[in-house]
Amino acid sequence: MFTIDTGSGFWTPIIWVVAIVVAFLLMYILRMFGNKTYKKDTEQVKSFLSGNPEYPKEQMQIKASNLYWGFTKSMEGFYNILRKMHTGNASDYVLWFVIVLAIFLLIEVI
Amino acid sequence: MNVPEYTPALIVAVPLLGAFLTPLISRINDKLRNIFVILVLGLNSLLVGLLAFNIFTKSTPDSPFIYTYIFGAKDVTLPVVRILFEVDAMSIFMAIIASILVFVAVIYSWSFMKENTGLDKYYTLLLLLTAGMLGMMLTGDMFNFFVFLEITSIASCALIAFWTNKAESVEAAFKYIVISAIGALFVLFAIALLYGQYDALNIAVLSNAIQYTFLDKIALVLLIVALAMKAGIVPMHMWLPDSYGRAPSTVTLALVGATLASLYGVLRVIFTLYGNILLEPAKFDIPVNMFIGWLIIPLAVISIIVGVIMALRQTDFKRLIAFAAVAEIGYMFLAIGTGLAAMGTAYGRTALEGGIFHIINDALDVGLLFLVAGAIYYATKEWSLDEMGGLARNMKYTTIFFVIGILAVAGMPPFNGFASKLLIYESTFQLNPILAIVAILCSILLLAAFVKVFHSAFMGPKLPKFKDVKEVPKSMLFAMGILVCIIIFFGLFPNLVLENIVRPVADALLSNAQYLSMVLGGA
Amino acid sequence: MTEMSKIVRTITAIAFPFAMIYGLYVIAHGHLTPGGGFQGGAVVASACAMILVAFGSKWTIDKIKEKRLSVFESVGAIAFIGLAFFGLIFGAVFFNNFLVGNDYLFGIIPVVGSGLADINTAGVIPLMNFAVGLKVIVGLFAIVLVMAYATTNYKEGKK
Amino acid sequence: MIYNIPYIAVVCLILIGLYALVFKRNLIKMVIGITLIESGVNLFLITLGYRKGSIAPIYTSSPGGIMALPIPQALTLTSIVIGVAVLALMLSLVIHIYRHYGTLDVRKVRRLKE
Repeated sequence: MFTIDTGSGFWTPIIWVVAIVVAFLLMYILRMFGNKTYKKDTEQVKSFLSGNPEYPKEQMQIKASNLYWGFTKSMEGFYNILRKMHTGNASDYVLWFVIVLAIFLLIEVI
Repeated sequence: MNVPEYTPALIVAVPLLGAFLTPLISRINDKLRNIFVILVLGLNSLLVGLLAFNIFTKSTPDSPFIYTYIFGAKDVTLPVVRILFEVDAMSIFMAIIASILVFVAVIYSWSFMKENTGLDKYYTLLLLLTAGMLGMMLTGDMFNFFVFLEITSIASCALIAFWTNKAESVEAAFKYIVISAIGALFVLFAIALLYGQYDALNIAVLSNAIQYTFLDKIALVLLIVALAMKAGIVPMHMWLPDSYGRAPSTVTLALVGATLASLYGVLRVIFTLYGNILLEPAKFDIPVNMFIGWLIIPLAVISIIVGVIMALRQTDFKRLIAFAAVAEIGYMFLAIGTGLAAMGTAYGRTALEGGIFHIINDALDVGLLFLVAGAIYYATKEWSLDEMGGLARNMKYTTIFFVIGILAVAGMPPFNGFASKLLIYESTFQLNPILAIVAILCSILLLAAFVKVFHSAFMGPKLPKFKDVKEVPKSMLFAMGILVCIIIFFGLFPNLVLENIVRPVADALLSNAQYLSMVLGGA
Repeated sequence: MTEMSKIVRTITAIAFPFAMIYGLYVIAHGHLTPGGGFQGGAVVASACAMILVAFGSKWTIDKIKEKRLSVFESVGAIAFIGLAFFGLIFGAVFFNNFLVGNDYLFGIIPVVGSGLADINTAGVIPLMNFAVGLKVIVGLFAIVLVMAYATTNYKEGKK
Repeated sequence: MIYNIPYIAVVCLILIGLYALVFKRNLIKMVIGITLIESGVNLFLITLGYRKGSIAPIYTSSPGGIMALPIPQALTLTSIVIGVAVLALMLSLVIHIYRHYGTLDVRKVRRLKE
């Protein structure tokens, strides 16, 4: 009922569910050992920025465009090809269809 | 349990009747109209469910059950020239997906579309779209397939342009109609090529007669490429992010169904229409199935890679999900191609099962993500991820649904996406290890793309401009909840689904001789 | 669109009834001769479009409301689907031609062989032609009307 | 040879339509291109149903002799009806695009890219 047999392996979600429940229990237990001296609404809660002033909250949020900056920068060449491909021009969409059709026809007929 | 023999006809006719009654009921009362549409689609889902139950219980691995319904005649002589529906496990499996998606979409639209005008047309088009999709899936006639394909694309195009006051929506709709008109015309051209040779339009009759001549090869290529374009495979996928990204979320959900209907067309063409050729390669000197399979696999791999890589750098919420959907479609095509290239082996069959299982998983997961995107738009009126932040503090349930959705779509255990992707990984590894490695790597990158969404939309400090954002209304939460329940069920009991639904579907696809004898001989 | 010259308007007023009658004839004889609901409907709709061009969109929109047209469109479509459902109810098969064989409405079975046509034949097919004809007339006219409306609005907005 | 001319016309129409779609910049011309492809396919269907020396398939008061196949004609008719719907939809979208963008140049109607 639970296990699927893939021919070369198997997969049982129940093991994972048990593992996740155990992980959550562990997390809860660790949380119980938390620092008792923590108090809300005091100096403790404020973030420490080496004495620099804290920016307003809107500027603290990392924007989505900056999030994988390193990855996109290192793959720039690949992304440039893709950017040239996605022109947004309806004619090009049709052109791609014609190209794929032509390639398929050539391969298939030969 | 038996259902009346006219159930397949009702499945298409009930939404059609509902579609034309909607404008009239809309004149009485708006709420009445919403209830009416939900009732119509509920009845339809019930009919689909009953028929599915009937077919799945009657099918055995050796002889899949096929339901044939002939329009307009009491005696069933001469099925060759009749319009008929041929419903096997594959058709009804896709019909289940389509009816779940549309039913959820219509519940969701109760609140989501409330502020729009012209809702009678919206509901009419949505019901027409349903009728078109279901017709594509159930029909047994190639020309009818074309007609329903066009109905689907016209209705969905009009729905994409539903927000006509937004320039991008109209632009996306124009691109979509250009692409679908071309695709459908080439499908018609291929059908005409087949008709000219064999003087028949019925899928079973054609499949029985097909010789794989020169013209048949051209028709096969035209059908596969045109339908693959409508299914959104790279490099013919560019319309998909445009139209998915700019349509209302409910429409996107229905569009997922329409895209999968085109995928169904590819499966039907390969495994039934050309089944005599491709399923029994021993008849030919060259292995034709390997040929077609290895034509499809590179496109599928490119789809996966491009879809995932493009998803990583998107900043528009729905475009990101749309590129993820392109990648998911790539996985399905990868499974189909592997199943075709390795026809007759055990892992080829496993790949096909994985692909079929992935169709329903993808529809549910991607659909759920689009609904979450719609919920965020409803609450904040914002598409761009750059503008969002800290929404988890205001929208608890939506966040939970989103987390479940991204884990499922990226194939994290123990959700349903993993079960089907595991089947695909293991079978493609036996065909060629590189394919499996690419598939797994891209799955990880997909998770990374969604982690970015999760971080920038839900995490972070509470932004002052979203101070008054509230949780979305109950009907929208309920609609998302339905999908989440099905996802969790499929994730926890994958074998139940695999044994009872996916295996009969694979049997139905692979046993072409049974299909022919049931349709031609039994009638 | 503004209205055209007086000559055009007069000729349109004369030609309109003929085009209309011809279209309705094509619809009514759809089961006997080439033609049918769509073709006849297209003829009538083009006659209506001629009115729109000659008399200007403003005049036409004042006379005919697009909302009323959409009701007729629904009625045509419902009649078509409804006839199909009647086939299910009376003849046990969807789209069954349940009227053939009775003696009153379009029920006569013609003699086999080539001969003069009898209009009182073919069962539900003429009824379906009427339904489709209604839907096509109203649908096509509504499309043209909406397009004319959209272009007028644009010009007014620009001024 | 003379009976192959319609097929050559079909191929020509489809190629001209594709040419218009790919290389013409005006949206209306693209719509015309789609219509040309559609005409090509319709012509192909009609040609398939023709037999040498056949008459129109109208049964009443026919002079006798062989008739052309009626099924491709019915298919063509359906295809034309669908074509009208697609054409109307495309043209109304073009009107809307012109309203929003103020141009019909396909290279400028691309706010959605990448």
